[in-house]
Amino acid sequence: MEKGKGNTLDGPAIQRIRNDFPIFKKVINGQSLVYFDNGATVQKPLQVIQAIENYYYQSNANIHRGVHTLSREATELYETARNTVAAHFNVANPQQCVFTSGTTEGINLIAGGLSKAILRSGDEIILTAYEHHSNILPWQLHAQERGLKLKVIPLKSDQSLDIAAAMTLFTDRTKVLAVAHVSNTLGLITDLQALFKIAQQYNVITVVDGAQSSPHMPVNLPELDPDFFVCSAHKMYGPTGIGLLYMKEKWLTELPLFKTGGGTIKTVTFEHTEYAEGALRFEPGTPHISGAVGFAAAIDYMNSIDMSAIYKHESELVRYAQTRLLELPEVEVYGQSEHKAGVISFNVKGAHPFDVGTLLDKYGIAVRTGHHCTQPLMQLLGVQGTVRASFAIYNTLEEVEYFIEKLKRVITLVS
Amino acid sequence: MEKGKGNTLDGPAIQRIRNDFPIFKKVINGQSLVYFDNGATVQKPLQVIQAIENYYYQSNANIHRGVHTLSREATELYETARNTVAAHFNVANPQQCVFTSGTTEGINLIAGGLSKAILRSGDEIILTAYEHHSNILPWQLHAQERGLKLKVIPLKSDQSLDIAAAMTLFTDRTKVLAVAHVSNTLGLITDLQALFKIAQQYNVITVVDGAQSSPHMPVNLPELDPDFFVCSAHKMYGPTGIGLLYMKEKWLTELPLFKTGGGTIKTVTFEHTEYAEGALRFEPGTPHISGAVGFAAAIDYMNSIDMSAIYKHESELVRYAQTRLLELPEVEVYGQSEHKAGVISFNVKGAHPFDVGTLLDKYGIAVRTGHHCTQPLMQLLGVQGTVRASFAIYNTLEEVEYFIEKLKRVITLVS
Amino acid sequence: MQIREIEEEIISEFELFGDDWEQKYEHLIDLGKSLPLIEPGYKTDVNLIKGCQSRVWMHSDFKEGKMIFTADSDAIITKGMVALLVRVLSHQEPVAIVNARLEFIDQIGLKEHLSPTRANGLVSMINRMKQEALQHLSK
Amino acid sequence: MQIREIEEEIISEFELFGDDWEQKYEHLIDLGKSLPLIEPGYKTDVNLIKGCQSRVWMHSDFKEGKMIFTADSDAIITKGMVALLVRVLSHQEPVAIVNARLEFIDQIGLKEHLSPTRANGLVSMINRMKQEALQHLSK
Ligand SMILES: Cc1ncc(COP(=O)(O)O)c(C=O)c1O
Ligand SMILES: Cc1ncc(COP(=O)(O)O)c(C=O)c1O
Repeated sequence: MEKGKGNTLDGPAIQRIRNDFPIFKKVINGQSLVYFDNGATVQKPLQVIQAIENYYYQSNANIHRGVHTLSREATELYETARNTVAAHFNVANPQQCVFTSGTTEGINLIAGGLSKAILRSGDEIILTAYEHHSNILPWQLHAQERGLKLKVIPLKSDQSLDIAAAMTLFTDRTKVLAVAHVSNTLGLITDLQALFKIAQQYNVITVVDGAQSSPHMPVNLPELDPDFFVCSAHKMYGPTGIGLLYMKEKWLTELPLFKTGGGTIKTVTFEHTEYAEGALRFEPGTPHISGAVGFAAAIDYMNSIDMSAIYKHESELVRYAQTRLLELPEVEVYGQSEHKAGVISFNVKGAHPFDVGTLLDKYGIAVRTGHHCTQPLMQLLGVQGTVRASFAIYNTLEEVEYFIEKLKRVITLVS
Repeated sequence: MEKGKGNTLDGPAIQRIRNDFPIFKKVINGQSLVYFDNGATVQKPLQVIQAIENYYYQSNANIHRGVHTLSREATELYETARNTVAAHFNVANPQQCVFTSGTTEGINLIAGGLSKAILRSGDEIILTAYEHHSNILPWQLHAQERGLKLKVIPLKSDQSLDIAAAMTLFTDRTKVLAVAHVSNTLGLITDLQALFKIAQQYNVITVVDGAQSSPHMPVNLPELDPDFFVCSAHKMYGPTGIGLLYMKEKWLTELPLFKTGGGTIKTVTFEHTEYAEGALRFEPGTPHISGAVGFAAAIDYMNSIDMSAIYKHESELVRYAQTRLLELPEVEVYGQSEHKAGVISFNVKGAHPFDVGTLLDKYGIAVRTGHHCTQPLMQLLGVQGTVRASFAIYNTLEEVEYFIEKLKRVITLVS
Repeated sequence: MQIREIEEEIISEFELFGDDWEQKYEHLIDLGKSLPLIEPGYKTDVNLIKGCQSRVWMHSDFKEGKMIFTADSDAIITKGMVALLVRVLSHQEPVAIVNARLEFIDQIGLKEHLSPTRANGLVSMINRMKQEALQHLSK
Repeated sequence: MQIREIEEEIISEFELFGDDWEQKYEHLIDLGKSLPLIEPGYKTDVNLIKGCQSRVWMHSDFKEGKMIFTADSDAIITKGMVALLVRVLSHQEPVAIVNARLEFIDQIGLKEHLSPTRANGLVSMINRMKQEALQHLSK
């Protein structure tokens, strides 16, 4: 049992980071907060909260088309935020970065748009067995309406994706491959390269659900080269209600509109509308301007630490937690690969995850319990739910230590 | 020319209100800010900004299904926000209040949902000639796909709605009446009672775009009794990225889902999904939790002043501005009814609204210029655009006075 | 015993643990373990009250003017809570059940389990118990 | 005159007004009013550069190695800006136009009109002028 501090950030660095997060002053049940529910949403640094505040203090106005100073300022903040997001993912043309309200919204826009004009009855959509409901339900909804078929890439016995089996799923009717970059329940990193290689052969549109990769590791979109990529700011140290829908340039004109409204147009009559070009086409209504500003601040914050450093630190936390959990005979860990980002899922044998979560909370430790919006995966694992600990840059090996110690206590209590 | 101070809030009251809005410390082009672009978005009081801040400082977590303390707190804040919104509009069952990202999103959910199962080729949708693009384009999008017909209630010569003409539009194929409660360009209050009376006879689904009524006047939804009502928090002193979609109870089960994803379900398999009941059904993905909290704070703020007082104050500002504008022979005012809420639209004859807006901005006065996302109305008025001054509770007669004085200067400059 | 009396009994039981939540939860878990099993035949879908996470099954009988409840849960802490509710409400008259305010839950410091946003189905269980009592009220 | 010289001329012109933006805008508006009218035949859709609000029409000719621009706008302030741009860029060689940085706009305090988020189509106009010059660069 080696702590492997080499890869985690050192104490003073972590302490500086923790000081940026006001919520860690909070006391939960008489204990200081150990927040291991980062897969659900992460805490926000002062830098992000203040960016939102400053927006409302200084520059709040509706964007676009406004000739007054405030409106110009707000528009510039909003478009600068788009540039920041684009640069973060190495996207050359910021117009390819559409602001949405989050990952789920992004997938709805893609599935809804594609199903309007590109997907035809009998076409197939390939997903993985560990998809989040948000990357299942929108496809299912349109599948029912349009007569599409969902196919599922199975998992191997170690819960990693069965790439060999995936190969056999693709046919000439396969039109879309929609996969999580990182499984939110298991933490496993999907081998996108291998999947995309097959997808390319069959000329399949690729959709990446980046909700759980974007917070934990560097993501270079041109290198990855999916048709679509979506993520949520609230999982990336940013505010709620805002996310990214990235699309390849051609989709800016070719993806049919699923939603529409003010701000997306060139000219409108009751009979006909000529739509604007670029990202605006997909951003009907007043955007979440303060959200975009906060999102950009969150990205700046992550980059001030460096995505590779974040990945290393969190991977070490996962590795250490996994090692310690595996020492406990009462515990079962799901998805024991080394190729993991930020998340670990387990159960105490014979105990309901709800009990484990409730008791850990009493010790000030926030974990998520339940199906994690991945019920098909739960059915596959044959469990009602799991306990999930997920890490962020402010978590420490000491917190993991404390968690293991208290988990042992919980095991005694529930046994 | 009488100032009619009787109906506006008195000086000290206004000053107290203005002190709540940090942005008024801002200096624009060496002038203090006169913000008359409230129809686009209003400024936010400290009470709202701090509610958002407190959420991130104290309670940030993902909601629903979480067993830990923070998640419980966040869930309670979110559901309490729903209760606050419901109570504000006098809605007994808070589940009827669905959080959306704004008015535009709400209309997309309604139009998209209805067009899935309820609207059939040949069915008619009735709108008014002054609808906002956000209440035209979603209907148009589905009209094209499903073969629906849009019909438009014309305006009388004074730009008020021609109710008599509306009567003749309804037929047995009419399925939806979708109207702005208050025109965002003209400020005119739609006579919903008269329209709903006809709608009822034809068993027509009624949709009210409340984007411009909700900030300016009391709205009692059970009394009004539409099938659907939508509005945006950012126009109601609340944050960006959040809004309300109210629906009659029966629609909670009968409105087909337009979007879907995590958080909306009871059980999921790849083959079939059983959806949850109530508002959650329509709120896929992580909601804009901080937005909901800010929205509730904004509603509390408005109620601390009182919606009737807000209506009186702003109506007096409109009345006074209109009186003064009409004294200027170079100015044309559109929609000169007395039955107006918060908004006044005009042009300087022979001058482009862009010029007027640009020069007013130089004096620190923020007005909106252009088509206000109502291009069909502009075509009807035969103008490229208008200058729109729209008021909020923090505006004063003195500001209107200053605006008129500077407008005179602008008229000289551009003539 | 009357509802209020049983509540007082439970309150005194929990007072022994003072502020020690570990002991309190140990006791709650013991109560859960000792809850008489519901007849397997009653663990049906109709009797299932779904929380988002833990599930509760509840069956009621009406005998000699009193409601008899049996119940179960798949989570042990929920089961402990269920045991407390059955202990308080079973063998009581419908009118007493309908009017019960169950304040003891707050007083023994377990209120959090009854928040309407709680994922354990307990609030729905209490509502179901009251509804079933209500059906026998008019009889 | 070279582009830079004309720019200097304009800068001195505007320096007279100091910080008085009213005078500056009066001058800009006067410039707009005195802009030679574009031939009506050139006010076509192809020559229309759409801003969100004000519209700009722009036509170019290439004569004796130089670009000749004529232009118009429906907003008088935009027209003033258009007049300045035509004054600086018309009758210049393509290479000079392509390389022009047009910093005078900043220096006379009208930079805000060139922000890419501006609703007046001026940025698109400059891009169009440069593009058309570019086409004659290789010839
Ligand atoms: C009447 C009306 N409808 C709809 C909208 C669209 O609202 P939002 O942009 O908040 O979606 C607006 C505001 O711009 C409006 O004034
Ligand atoms: C893998 C994955 N996909 C999609 C989502 C949905 O994201 P959001 O709720 O922000 O829309 C999540 C987060 O809950 C996730 O982890």
